[in-house]
Amino acid sequence: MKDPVLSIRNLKIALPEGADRDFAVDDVTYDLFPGEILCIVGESGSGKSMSANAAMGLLPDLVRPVGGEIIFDGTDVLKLSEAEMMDLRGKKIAMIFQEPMSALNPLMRVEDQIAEVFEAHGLLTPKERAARAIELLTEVGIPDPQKAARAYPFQLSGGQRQRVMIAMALALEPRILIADEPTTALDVTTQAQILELIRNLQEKHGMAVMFITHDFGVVAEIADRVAVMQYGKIVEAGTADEVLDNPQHEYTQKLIAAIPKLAAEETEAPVGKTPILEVEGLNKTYVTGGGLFFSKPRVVHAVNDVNLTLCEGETLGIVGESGSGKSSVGRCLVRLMQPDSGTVKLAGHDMAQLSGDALREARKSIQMIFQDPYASLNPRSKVGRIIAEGPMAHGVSKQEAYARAVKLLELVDLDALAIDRYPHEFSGGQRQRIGIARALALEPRVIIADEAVSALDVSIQAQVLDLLADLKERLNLALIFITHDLRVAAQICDRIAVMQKGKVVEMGPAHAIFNNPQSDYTRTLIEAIPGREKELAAAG
Amino acid sequence: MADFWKRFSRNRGAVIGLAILAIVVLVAILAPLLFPQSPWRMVQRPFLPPFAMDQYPLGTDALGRNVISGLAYGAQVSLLVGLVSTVAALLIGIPIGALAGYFGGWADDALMRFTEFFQTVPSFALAIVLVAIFEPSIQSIIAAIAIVSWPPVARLVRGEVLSLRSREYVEAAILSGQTSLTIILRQVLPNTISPIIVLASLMVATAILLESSLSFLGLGDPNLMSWGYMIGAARTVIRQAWWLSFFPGVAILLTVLALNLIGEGLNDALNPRLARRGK
Amino acid sequence: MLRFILMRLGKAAIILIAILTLNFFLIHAAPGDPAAVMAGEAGAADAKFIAQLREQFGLDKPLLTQLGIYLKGVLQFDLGYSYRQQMPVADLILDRLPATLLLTMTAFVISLVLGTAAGVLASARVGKWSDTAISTLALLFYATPLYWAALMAVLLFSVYFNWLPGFGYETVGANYTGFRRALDIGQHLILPATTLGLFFMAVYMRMTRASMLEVSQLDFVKTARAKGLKSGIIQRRHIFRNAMLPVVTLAGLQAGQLVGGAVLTETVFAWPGIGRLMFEALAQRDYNLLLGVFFVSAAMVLVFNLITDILYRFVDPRIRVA
Amino acid sequence: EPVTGGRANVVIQPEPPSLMLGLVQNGPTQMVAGQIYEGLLRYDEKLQPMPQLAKSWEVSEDGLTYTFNLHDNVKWHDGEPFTSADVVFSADVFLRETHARLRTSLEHVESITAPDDTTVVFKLKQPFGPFLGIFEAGTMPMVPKHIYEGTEYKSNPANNTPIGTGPFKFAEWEKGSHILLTKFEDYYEDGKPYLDEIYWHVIPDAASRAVAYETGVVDILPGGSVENFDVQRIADMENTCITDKGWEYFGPLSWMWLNNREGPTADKRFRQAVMYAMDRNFARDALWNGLGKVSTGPVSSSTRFYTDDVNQYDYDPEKAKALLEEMGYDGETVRLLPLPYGETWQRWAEAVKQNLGEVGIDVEIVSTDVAGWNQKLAEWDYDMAFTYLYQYGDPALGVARSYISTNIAKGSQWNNVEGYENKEVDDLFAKAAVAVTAEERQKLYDEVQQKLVDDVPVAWLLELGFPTIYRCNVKDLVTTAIGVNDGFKDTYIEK
Ligand SMILES: Nc1ncnc2c1ncn2[C@@H]1O[C@H](COP(=O)(O)OP(=O)(O)OP(=O)(O)O)[C@@H](O)[C@H]1O
Ligand SMILES: Nc1ncnc2c1ncn2[C@@H]1O[C@H](COP(=O)(O)OP(=O)(O)OP(=O)(O)O)[C@@H](O)[C@H]1O
Ligand SMILES: [Mg+2]
Ligand SMILES: [Mg+2]
Repeated sequence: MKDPVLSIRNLKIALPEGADRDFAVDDVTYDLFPGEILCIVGESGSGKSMSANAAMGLLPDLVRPVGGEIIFDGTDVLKLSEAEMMDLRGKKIAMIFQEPMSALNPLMRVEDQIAEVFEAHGLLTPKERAARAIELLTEVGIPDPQKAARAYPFQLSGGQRQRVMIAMALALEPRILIADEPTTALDVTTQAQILELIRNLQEKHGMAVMFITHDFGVVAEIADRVAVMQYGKIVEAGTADEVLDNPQHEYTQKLIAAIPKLAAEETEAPVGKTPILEVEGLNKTYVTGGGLFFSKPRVVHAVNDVNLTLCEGETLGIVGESGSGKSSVGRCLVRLMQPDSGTVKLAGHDMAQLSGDALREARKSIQMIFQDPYASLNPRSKVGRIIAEGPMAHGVSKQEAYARAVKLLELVDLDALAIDRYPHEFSGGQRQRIGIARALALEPRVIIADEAVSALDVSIQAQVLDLLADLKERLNLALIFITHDLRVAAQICDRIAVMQKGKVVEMGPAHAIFNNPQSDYTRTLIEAIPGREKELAAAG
Repeated sequence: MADFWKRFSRNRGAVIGLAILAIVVLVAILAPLLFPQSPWRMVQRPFLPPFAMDQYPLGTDALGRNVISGLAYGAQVSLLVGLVSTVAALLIGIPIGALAGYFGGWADDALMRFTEFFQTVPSFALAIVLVAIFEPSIQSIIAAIAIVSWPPVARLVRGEVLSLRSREYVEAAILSGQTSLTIILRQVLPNTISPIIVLASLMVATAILLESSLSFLGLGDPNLMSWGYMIGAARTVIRQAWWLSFFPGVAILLTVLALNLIGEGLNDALNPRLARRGK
Repeated sequence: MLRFILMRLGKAAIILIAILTLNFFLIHAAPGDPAAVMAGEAGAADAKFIAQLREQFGLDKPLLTQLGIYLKGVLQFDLGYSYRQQMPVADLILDRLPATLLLTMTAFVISLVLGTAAGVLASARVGKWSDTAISTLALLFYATPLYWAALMAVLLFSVYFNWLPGFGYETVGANYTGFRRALDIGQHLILPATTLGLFFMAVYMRMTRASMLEVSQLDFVKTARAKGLKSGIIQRRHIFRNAMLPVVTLAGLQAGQLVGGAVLTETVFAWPGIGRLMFEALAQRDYNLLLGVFFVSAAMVLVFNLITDILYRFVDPRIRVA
Repeated sequence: EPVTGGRANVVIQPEPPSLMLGLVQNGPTQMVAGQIYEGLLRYDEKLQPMPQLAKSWEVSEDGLTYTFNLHDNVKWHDGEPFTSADVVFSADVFLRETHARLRTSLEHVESITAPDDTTVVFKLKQPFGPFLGIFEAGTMPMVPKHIYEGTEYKSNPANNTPIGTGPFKFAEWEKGSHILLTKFEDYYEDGKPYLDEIYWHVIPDAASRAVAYETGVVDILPGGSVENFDVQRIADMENTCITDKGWEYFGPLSWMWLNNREGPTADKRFRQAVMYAMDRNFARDALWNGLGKVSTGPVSSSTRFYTDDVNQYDYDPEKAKALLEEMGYDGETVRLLPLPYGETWQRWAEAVKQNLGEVGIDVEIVSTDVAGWNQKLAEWDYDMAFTYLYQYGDPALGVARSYISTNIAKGSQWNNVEGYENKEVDDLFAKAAVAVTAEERQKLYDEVQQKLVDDVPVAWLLELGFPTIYRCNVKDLVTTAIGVNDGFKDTYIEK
């Protein structure tokens, strides 16, 4: 084997006082070899970014390496002066980040931001820099690179911005590219494109890539070698095949087991024939900007003639890319938003026409579970109050409402003592359980879960999904499950509706959608699921 | 709470500010005990310089009134005006901001135009006109200060409410059947408290400055001894009796400084984002 | 762009009319009327004399009629006639406006330049003693009552050291012309502009500092560092420009407010500006003049807001292109 | 020996609203426009008439006919000759319409005629003792007939560039900054004026005015320009002279209106108690820098027919308390309006409040601005209110107006604002005004002064001293009873 380009030895990074643990990275050792893609995986907070940032000398204030070394080109990066570090950055080691939205300066044109890389290292004339910028943009596959070069970041889509970031990173042909979750914020389809781009560029330029992710699907897609991190330590490392197929460490095994399986089984749908929710001709158009005096408004047809039926005890998945209108549909159903037209019949009554007290009454039977376990609970209310508030608003006495809250907490596997605590005293998964308990408090017949598990780590995701499935069974609930993650949809849904640009392009039983997609769009979506090929290969 | 205090006390300036303010408050409360005679009473020959007589350590003014006693009673007025007008401004600004932010649409438009209107009128000039029109008295001064200082509150609250309004827990509250009023009062406003407290602490400081400026221009309550009044009255004799404007000026400076320091401390302690930065 | 400006001007006109109307009623609600004041100043008066004055000023008409007449005039760019000064209000104001603008704009520039510079400096040394020193100094200026600082400045620099003139706009009677005159005015300007400027400096300093710190936490700064850019360039090109956005907004609000808010400074420094004019007009219930000053200072606020918005469009492409 | 040339730098405060003396007669206008416009006469310190536009005059035996002989070489500033027609126009037409104070005096006049270009004859309906006292520029300024006749006086554009006959003509007015007057070369008195120009500096802040003098920007501070506290300090400066002369014609007398109609102030004993409770000597020493005099009654000591043979109200809190006790004062709050003319008056109100508080009278100061103060007085909405008024040299012109019952009318603060009604006083004032001989008048005025001082319709405070401060090399600044207002005609600056 060749010599490593980057070699991290016994790295120890201390966190400031009062952090959740003493060391962000604790005695970590790994090598990065030329021409390979090394994936660092692990759950949020495990220290993946820290070790990478340390190699760039970009640790946050007050976070300091306290031990070990990072050898690049025979020298310990940690011992370099700031000036030497600056020479290294961008030229020998480049880095791209997770958030394409905020990783570019909003006030500078794309070409200027790319040209800056050359400027930083005193290379080329300004004219040449501009020309190179366009070449680079062409290389990363941005449509109309001339125009993109003159654009400001906000004028580009997320995927395009990520391409700009990559172009910037490639500018000086660095020996190492560090990619810190570069696709996490992107759609599956875009993610697939970016992964492919990175793979191709890596091969073409022969760089070493350190790829940080928490998604094993992505690992399967792209990695040559894998290092698994937990609580600041490497718990397992090896080639991609070794780790994925034959995980040794308990933690790795757990993580891999928690990944929802793609293949939807052809279940005997437990569907009662009685429809509980019937949606017909639903439309919603957003008009933004404009206002009293201002310029031309932006019009988005977010929900375009959507028809759905949900039967008792059934789980209907709504999937689609970001911005396809999934949430808008969900919000129209519970009337958090007024649809422009269409009917939403809940047990025969049209929700779309109700208002005032009648609407409040009708909403009792249709409740929602939200995406963000942090934002969906009022930080200033105790858990008991959060759950009891709904029933109390409908005239249940305080005592009874609290008694019921205790029962609900038990139902979602939480301690009854939780009623006297504040949300911030719970972990993400526990908070999501509280959110579920709150939704159940009004004894609804339909629950809408909008990205209810997207914000959770895989292992916790699995727990919550199990809980939902269990509750659905026990309480005979009908569930609308909104997600952009097809793996999750495959696992929990009886039927799936695929949305694109506000329209439902395909709807049918889950297994049919996955095994025999009818529309092109569905097919692209499915093909873009990371790790699918490997999984199929393993299965097949 | 203990946590809050810990974070607050990490800011040395804030602690100093709190100490100064505590002294000012104490002096204000104890003024009648420390100086049983009215501060208007002419007790010695006019223009007695400071430190000349033990009884009148800061000297006497143009009518032979005890300066230090005036300072003590002035603290009462300044704090009273500062606090009451701030509370009044909050009482105007919070509902307007909350309604505008929560209901949006034309209500927001109308309320914000209204707010903008008050921001367009030069505020100090408006305060002068209001006090002159309603005749200088502690009530009119407080009212005028409140009227010119509520718009920032409304804007702040509106901004906060606007972002809180789309928070998922507010939507959850809507779904659970709570009325708009309950939601505003129980879910939204409690979460705007931190920035409001920070703003309020700075508003008290501004109000004290405003009151003193009005008094300085002769628009103070003529029956109350206030710091601004003392400086205004001393301005004409600044050449022969510098201490008459110097001491009340320092008093205002320290009080306002203290409130600002406290405001910064509160900001650090209440704003988790800054706090985490571990400044 | 033109469309935007026209829209804004239309909106401004509505706000101005509203302000005038409100002030009209406010002022008329005040006890006392200009006829009585003028009669008072004349040293003697009888009912007939006052009635004469009231008729002359149109004060005998119903209030709403008076408002109508006034607004109609304003729409034709006629701000009416000052009762007491016996001159068109517009002339009086235009006479005084340059002095006010000179004072407030100088103060504004001082405060903005010093404030942002200090803010940048402090943010670059956050947590160090120089940061504390700068912040404390700024806070001290902010906490000092403006008029008091002005008094102390006059006492120190004008009376005690006799370095600078302590009041007025120029050396009256010196009859300087050209450059000599500009120099003379400049000397008179130093004290008032600095006291006013230092007060506002604190505001910009704090805002710049906070904004710089906030922006420096943003992701694109990390990107810039990852490129290997020098920290000076990062500060200037990436952090500073983004950090200035909120400062620009604030500056726009402040600059306008300054014009109407310089009453104190103008009083202490005997600066012949519209702040003082307003104060005098108020005491004398010179309705038209007072309304005129309000009109002009509110218009200033709106103009500066508009300038800010236009400026903002140049600085922030998100708004410009959208 | 007078020297020709030079400039006078004078403070003017507040800035006059207009310089057209025929239309506006407030203090600052009189001071500046007094150099531009002239009356027929001036008055010396003893209030004896001196020639101005009239070089001589005769009064008929019966006191009904006044004949004035005018200078024959007088020109207006625009070069037109000044004639008796201008006098008739000014007095009979223009000022009757615009000058409220003069209008009252002119009611005694039956006719004004001009037999020839340099003679004017005033015929009275009945004798009017003070008649010769109404001819100074502020009371009866001569305005140019050729400019104003047949025009709308108040909107005549010439008002902005006033044309008079005075020693100085209008040159420039930079609003908010300064007014410049220049020497009128064609002035009818040979060699006068001596000065080339007068700069009037508008400096609205009293402290700044003091600094202006100290730094040499101005050389003359007319009475009231600087705060009283500053007077001594400035007067002690090198080459600085001070005089309290030049106010005899005005005889400014300060008092507190006491509302005679209702409340505690309606009780004579209460009013007397107020007089005893006030330490007016302290007020003079602490607030007026020792200038001025404690007043003994309604007439200023510089005004004609003054007497000090009246009851004296010396500072005596015990007497005040006794009087309050006697009337059974129940501690009802009385509202006190200070005069909104600056710090001294504000302080004074505070001192009075404190004085009265010490004998048990509860005073609340109600603060208003100029307009509010005017209104409150005119509407009688007060209990006690500071003021000061001019006397114009004669009780019939400046004293009677405040005490006679026919002068009780809302809407003006220049009449009997306190609401005092006393038939005897009315009669005495009426007789005294038309009595022909001075002895007769003196007797009547003695009596009325004694009566008023017993009744205390208002609480007299001080005869105000408004010292004029100037560099000692400015000579002959104050030569008449009107002081600086018409002084610059004689003024010269010693080299
Ligand atoms: N700026 C910071 N200051 C202090 N502690 C930090 C900071 N950033 C991260 N940490 C802490 O360091 C630890 C490791 O963080 P790191 O960012 O490396 O995790 P990660 O594995 O990249 O997680 P994620 O998947 O969420 O990005 C965590 O405990 C985190 O709370
Ligand atoms: N309140 C709003 N105002 C204006 N436009 C909106 C609003 N909410 C959503 N949109 C637009 O409507 C379209 C559909 O949005 P929606 O949130 O329903 O998508 P989604 O499928 O839920 O996407 P995601 O997966 O990102 O949550 C998008 O183009 C979005 O920009
Ligand atoms: Mg990370
Ligand atoms: Mg969504």
